[in-house]
Amino acid sequence: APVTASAQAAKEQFFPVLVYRTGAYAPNGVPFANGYVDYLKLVNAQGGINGVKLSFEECETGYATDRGVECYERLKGKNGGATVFQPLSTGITFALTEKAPADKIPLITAGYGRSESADGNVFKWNFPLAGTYWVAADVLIQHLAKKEGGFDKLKGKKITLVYHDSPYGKEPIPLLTERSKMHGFEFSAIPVTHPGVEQKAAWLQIRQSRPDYILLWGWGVMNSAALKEAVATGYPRDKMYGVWWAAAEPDVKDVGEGAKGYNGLALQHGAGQAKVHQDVLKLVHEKGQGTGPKEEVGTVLYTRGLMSAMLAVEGVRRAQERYGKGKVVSGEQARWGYENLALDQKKLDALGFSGVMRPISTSCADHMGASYARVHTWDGSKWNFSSDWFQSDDQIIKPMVKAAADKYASEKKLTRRTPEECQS
Amino acid sequence: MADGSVILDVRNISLRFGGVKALSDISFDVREHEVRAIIGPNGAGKSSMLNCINGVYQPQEGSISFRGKTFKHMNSRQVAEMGVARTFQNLALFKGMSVLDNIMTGRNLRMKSNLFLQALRIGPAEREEMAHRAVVERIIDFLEIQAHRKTPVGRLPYGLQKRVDLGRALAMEPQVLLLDEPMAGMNVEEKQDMCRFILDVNEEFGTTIVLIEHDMGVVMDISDRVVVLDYGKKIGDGTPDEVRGNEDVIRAYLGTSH
Amino acid sequence: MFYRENGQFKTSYRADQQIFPIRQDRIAILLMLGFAFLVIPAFASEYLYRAILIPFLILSLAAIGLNILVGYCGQISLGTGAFMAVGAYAAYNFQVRIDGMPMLLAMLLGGACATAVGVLFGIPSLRIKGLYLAVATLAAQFFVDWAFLRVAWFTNNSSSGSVNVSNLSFLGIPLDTPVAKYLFCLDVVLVFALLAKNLVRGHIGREWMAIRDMDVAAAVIGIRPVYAKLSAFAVSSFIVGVAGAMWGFVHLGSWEPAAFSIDRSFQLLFMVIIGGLGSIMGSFFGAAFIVILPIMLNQLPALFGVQIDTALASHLESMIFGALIVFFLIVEPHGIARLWSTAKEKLRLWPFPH
Amino acid sequence: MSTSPNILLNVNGIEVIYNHVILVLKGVSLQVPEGSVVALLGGNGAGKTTTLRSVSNLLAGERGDVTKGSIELRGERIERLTPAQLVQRGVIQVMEGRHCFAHLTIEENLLTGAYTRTDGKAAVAQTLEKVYNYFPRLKTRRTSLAAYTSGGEQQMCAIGRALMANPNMVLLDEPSMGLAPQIVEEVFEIVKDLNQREKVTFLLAEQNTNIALRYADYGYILESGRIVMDGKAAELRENEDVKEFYLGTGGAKDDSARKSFRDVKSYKRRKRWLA
Amino acid sequence: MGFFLETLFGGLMAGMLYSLIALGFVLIYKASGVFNFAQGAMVLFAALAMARFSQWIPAWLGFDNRTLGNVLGFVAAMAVMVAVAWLINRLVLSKLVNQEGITLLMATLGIAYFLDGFGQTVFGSDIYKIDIGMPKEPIFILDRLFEGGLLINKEDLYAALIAAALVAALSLFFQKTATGRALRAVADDHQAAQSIGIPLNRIWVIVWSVAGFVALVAGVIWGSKLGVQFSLSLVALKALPVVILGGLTSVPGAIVGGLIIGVGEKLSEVYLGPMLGGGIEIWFAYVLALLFLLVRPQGLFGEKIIDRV
Ligand SMILES: Nc1ncnc2c1ncn2[C@@H]1O[C@H](COP(=O)(O)OP(=O)(O)OP(=O)(O)O)[C@@H](O)[C@H]1O
Ligand SMILES: Nc1ncnc2c1ncn2[C@@H]1O[C@H](COP(=O)(O)OP(=O)(O)OP(=O)(O)O)[C@@H](O)[C@H]1O
Ligand SMILES: [Mg+2]
Ligand SMILES: [Mg+2]
Repeated sequence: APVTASAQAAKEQFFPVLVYRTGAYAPNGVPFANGYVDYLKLVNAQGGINGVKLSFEECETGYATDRGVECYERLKGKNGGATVFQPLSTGITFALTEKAPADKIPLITAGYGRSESADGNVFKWNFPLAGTYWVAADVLIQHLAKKEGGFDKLKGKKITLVYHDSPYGKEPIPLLTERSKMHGFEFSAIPVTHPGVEQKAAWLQIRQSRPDYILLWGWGVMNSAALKEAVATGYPRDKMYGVWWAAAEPDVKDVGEGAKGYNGLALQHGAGQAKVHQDVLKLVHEKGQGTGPKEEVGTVLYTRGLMSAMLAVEGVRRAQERYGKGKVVSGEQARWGYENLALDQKKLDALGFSGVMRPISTSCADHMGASYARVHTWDGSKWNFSSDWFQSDDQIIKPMVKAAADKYASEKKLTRRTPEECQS
Repeated sequence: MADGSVILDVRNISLRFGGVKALSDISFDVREHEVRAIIGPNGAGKSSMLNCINGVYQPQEGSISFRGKTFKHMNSRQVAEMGVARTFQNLALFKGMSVLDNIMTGRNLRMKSNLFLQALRIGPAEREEMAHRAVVERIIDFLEIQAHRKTPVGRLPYGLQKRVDLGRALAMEPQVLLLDEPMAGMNVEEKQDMCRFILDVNEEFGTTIVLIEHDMGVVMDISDRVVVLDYGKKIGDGTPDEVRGNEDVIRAYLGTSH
Repeated sequence: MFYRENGQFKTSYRADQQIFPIRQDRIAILLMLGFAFLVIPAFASEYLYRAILIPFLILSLAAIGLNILVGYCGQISLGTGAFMAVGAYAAYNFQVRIDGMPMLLAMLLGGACATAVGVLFGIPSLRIKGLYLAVATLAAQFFVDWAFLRVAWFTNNSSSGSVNVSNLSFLGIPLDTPVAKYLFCLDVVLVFALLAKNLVRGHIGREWMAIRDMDVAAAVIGIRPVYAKLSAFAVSSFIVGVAGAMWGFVHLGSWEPAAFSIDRSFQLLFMVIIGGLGSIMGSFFGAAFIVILPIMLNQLPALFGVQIDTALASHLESMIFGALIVFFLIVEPHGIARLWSTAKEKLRLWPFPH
Repeated sequence: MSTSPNILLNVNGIEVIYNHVILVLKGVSLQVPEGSVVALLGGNGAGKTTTLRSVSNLLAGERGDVTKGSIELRGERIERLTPAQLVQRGVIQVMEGRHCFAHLTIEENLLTGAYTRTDGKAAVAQTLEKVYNYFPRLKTRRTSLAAYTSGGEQQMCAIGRALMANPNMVLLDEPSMGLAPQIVEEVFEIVKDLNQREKVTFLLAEQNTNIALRYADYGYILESGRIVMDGKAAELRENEDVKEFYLGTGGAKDDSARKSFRDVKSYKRRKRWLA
Repeated sequence: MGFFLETLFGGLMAGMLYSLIALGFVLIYKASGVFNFAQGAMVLFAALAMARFSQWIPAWLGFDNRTLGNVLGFVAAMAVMVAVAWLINRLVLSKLVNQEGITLLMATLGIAYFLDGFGQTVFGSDIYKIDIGMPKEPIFILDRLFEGGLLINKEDLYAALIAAALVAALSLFFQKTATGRALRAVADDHQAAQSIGIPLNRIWVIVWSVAGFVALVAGVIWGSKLGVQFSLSLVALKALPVVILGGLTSVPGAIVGGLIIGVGEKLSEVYLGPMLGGGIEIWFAYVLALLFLLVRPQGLFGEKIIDRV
């Protein structure tokens, strides 16, 4: 499959694509990357953004921070300048957060990255669109409370987080600690060392403490290994809840029957076919330009790739409304677009995303734009939604975001943006 | 010459390795300024004896005294500081270093400048380095290995490596020099050279020499007194002529041809 | 023909003990320095600085540090990443906890902390040798990784365990442009390279090499293995620690323990071995090789206009990288530095080889 | 140059270069007739070891290369063969500096020497007995690790190990090194014995010129990588130069009249046959 | 008590699995003095080959029988491993005779990179399944003695048995046969081994093939446990402390080391981990090995490290 549809003329909007198609996390990285690239191809097939064609180039990071930084440096100035970066790795996100402001390139981290970066007044260039890990953790607790029949029923329950021992895995801990104080459940966290193939000790501990629920914050092989250990130690899978990065096909596929009943969050979307998938199949795959295998279209991570690309593209479309339709926008202009996204249901329908996700609208202060998620459950062969939408509790998250963002600002000696500055 | 005071006194040394008795109850002394040879068949314990003196092996019994100070166990560093230098039977040169550097290591005990001075290489460190370099150059001249100064020792032929080994020991300006088969693998002419070196060191610097050697010609010619070991036991001790006449020694070692 | 030392007679030991005793070498080095300080800043792109030159310089420094331990003192270490991490996190803590701490001082203090940790983990080397030691040093690697992930104090209680620094400046000059960063790295690396070179050609360096080549004989001539080994660990981890601090501060800006993972340790070991064990110059060669090669391999297809799949490209990259390493080891097991000096030897004889 | 039928080994003008730069052998030719004992003499660094290594093909491990000339064994070119193939053809080298397998016991060391043999356990055991007979000292140390034996014991072990292969040609590199005088005699008696009774051919590099020329049939003298003189051993022994430089009996009538080592006053300048 | 036993048992089982990988290291080290860092890559490569061939072969030949597919897959994978061994010897080792240990170690790292890239190019980098019918569900024993019974994993049990059998066979081979002796000789001194006619090349092909076989077995067992994908090559890191603890040159050491490390790390993680915040098992394993080495620098059963002058 072609990697570079590089810009012949400068009149193309350039999207660098940081991917990891190799290494320990490849099985998860590949479908996401395929979705992302397929969407860009789809937009081109549909005539571009108001006539502006997209160009893109992949760069392999292998989920390693320094490779990611190198890719960033390599691509940021290419083909007339990068529009936006999506690192798809919390570690790379942290590193690029330091570099992007100087280069005036926005970062989209849809469903990952640092949770406090939702505060757009401090993190002027970060966009954790559609949800952060704090949102995810909050929604999970809400769901458990609902299952139990109210937050008060959580009291005395044991909830254990099994997490990837990295910034990614640690993100939800502050929120869960907060919630456990509020509701009186017993929260404990068990780290699993990269890459997570050896989890026997963790599961022995679980077998001993027999928590009522397990939250799984894993990535890559760690997820399937966790499920297998759950089978091996007889922990009921239907008491296990994964974050949205731990609830896709690669995580359960080779556990097969054993994973039946396992739940996971859906970041707005789950698996399944929507209009956008049909479009991709028709306009990309049938032209022989599909990036991955056809069967992948509609899977969870693939769809997340589509969605992330769509958000990246829509920001540009929005920016064009202000800076001139049919013109290539700069990174800085694109940022305005991401800061003023207004994807209402109508727009989503038009884009073919109806049923896939909920509306998103961002602002200068809110770089997340939406804080909804729902739960889906693996039935042994596919993911099915098993809950309704939950919205995370702003009353809890807002102050946490503010406090963390303030701390960051003071460390970096940044000043918060004022509402006036926002207008520009 | 052989009438100096006792500089090194080995008393009742026994050394065992598991079941193997490498040395049993060996005593002998070395007088200041003499050339003392140790001979004996293969595996008699000659090298082990030197290793005990150097603190490489710790004998189970016995003691060694150096200039009147008695030690139960020797510690390599102490021994070196007391002025005992050594060459090795199976070449123990620093293979990755040049001839010059190998010999320079012999001066290390005398080099005092600290890490920081060395890193900056200013003033005292530089002067110290130069002063010792001058000494080492004299040794290099003495051993006639000028041409190989910068060659890594691993590339040198065996005989020259032996010479470098000697040079390294000489660089310590030792009072006692222990030589373990310094002439193995040399032809007559080279042996003559080596003997000359040894005698010069002995005569000019007054260095006491303990020599292990299998070439009886050399031993008989240049040593003042000879110890004979046989499978861990001492079977003879005396002047070359005495030893040559000793029945036990003839039977165990010399054979009839000498 | 032109590379001859004929007619260059040394009249003093001092002259003979210069780092580059041959005049042509000195000229070459001056030219290279001129190039590094004057020419590169005149044309290099931001990408070149950030993705290649700065990482190259910092990793060269780390490789020099590791080379002291592995190449000069013969103690194989797979825990270099850990010592870099200690340097980086310690420097970070000095920076954020003490107001007005100059960056360079913080880095040096970071190096000092790395020294302490390095010496601690060096203690087993008094008893454990060779490959056993190599594997045992992984204890340092994993322990340090773990500690920085787990102990919140080290990261100034950052919830994710990731830390960042900002507003770097050196002697009042802000380090905010790539050129400034590059020149800063270049200065530091050159100074350290010079100091390291002085050490290894001084008597401490000879002690290290003696321990490396034959420790029993070294002991017999009065070298204390304790002192030699631990000082090598100390000097090595100091340099590595400073490099770690620079990696965090200057190159990444924000990092987590994964930036100093076991992969980094292996990468550095590659550098010193490919570059040449026991050669300061070799550390630079090795770093250049290991930093630039993968990037080049990765971009090669695109340069030739060949379009291949990203995954295939990086698999190929890994294959070619592996193959090239083996190839280099076969051509010259003693590293590029040796290849270099063999080439010089040939050049000296050229055109009448024997 | 044609090889007459009874020439076992024919080395023909070889050049050897180490590390691509260091030229060590500058055209060495020598012939070893079947069933003879040929000595290779010369000072330190003359290239004796290198010559033997190029015959047994052990140069590669030292990063050395035969760049010119040819080596023939019974008329067959052998430069391309592996050392193992040479051993199968009956040529075995005893390496300078012992090279015993440190972690194997003396007996295991000896037994590895029989690796290439196919004539059964009993025959090997017999050879083992023979070696123990030659070197009784080895028998008493048979169970100790080779690394822990003395220098001389290791030397015996290395020689014994080579004999275990039942070779028909042995390249001996400094066999006398580090051995006690009577053992040296014994080693050469063994050489003689094997040579006469089992028709084993020997090419030996030796510093102990005296004894080497006593036991050898023919000798070559090597200096700085060139053969500077060769001849029947008996003739060489009578040669004045050889006497002076290699036997230490220059100017004297017989061995017993050699000068005392103590009396050699000045370092000698070695006379070069070739400047 | 029940929990302690369960942890202990879990540790023992995990340890056996580590041993299986450690065995590959020991084998090659013992027989050639090469510390083979490519062992992890070989495990992955072998497992990938097995997983893919057991899928492909039935598809090519058009039959549908899992057992037959597995057998043929195994045979094909073994053939691939032999080819790999041959190539490694031909292209790498034979050119590095008599070089220092660290050079050889680096060369094996180069091989590891190559195999990683090559394996994924040929066989793909997705998750693949090896299904040799290992039982996944746990069994519970002694439920009369302990509440809830003692949980035992049948899969682990089988794996442990296989590992034990392999070790027994290999130990015998090394100590009792002439080839075993020759292999040890090669490890001591390449050049001397050559000089007495041991054909290094043939020996190395054999050893690497056997190591390939061990890698394949390890790959199949780990692969059927975890699924076959890149991370499999990283389990080698878990085997390293096992190797040094048991002794680089000891086949039985690999087993004993594995058991000690397995038990040590599980107990530490379960009992000590919660106090320290968890995730300690990996470094604990190394620290444990380090402590043992301080007492015995050559590992429990390794050959003595000799330094003599
Ligand atoms: N591995 C090597 N690399 C470089 N040069 C070497 C190597 N081995 C030997 N030489 C050089 O080759 C020359 C001949 O060495 P060789 O070992 O053949 O001499 P020799 O006659 O056996 O000497 P000796 O009697 O001391 O053993 C020497 O000058 C030596 O420096
Ligand atoms: N570290 C050791 N472990 C076990 N045995 C040893 C050790 N060192 C020496 N021996 C044994 O002690 C005896 C004496 O050895 P030593 O090396 O002292 O002999 P030597 O007199 O120097 O002989 P040679 O003339 O052959 O060098 C030998 O039998 C040897 O095997
Ligand atoms: Mg001895
Ligand atoms: Mg020789």
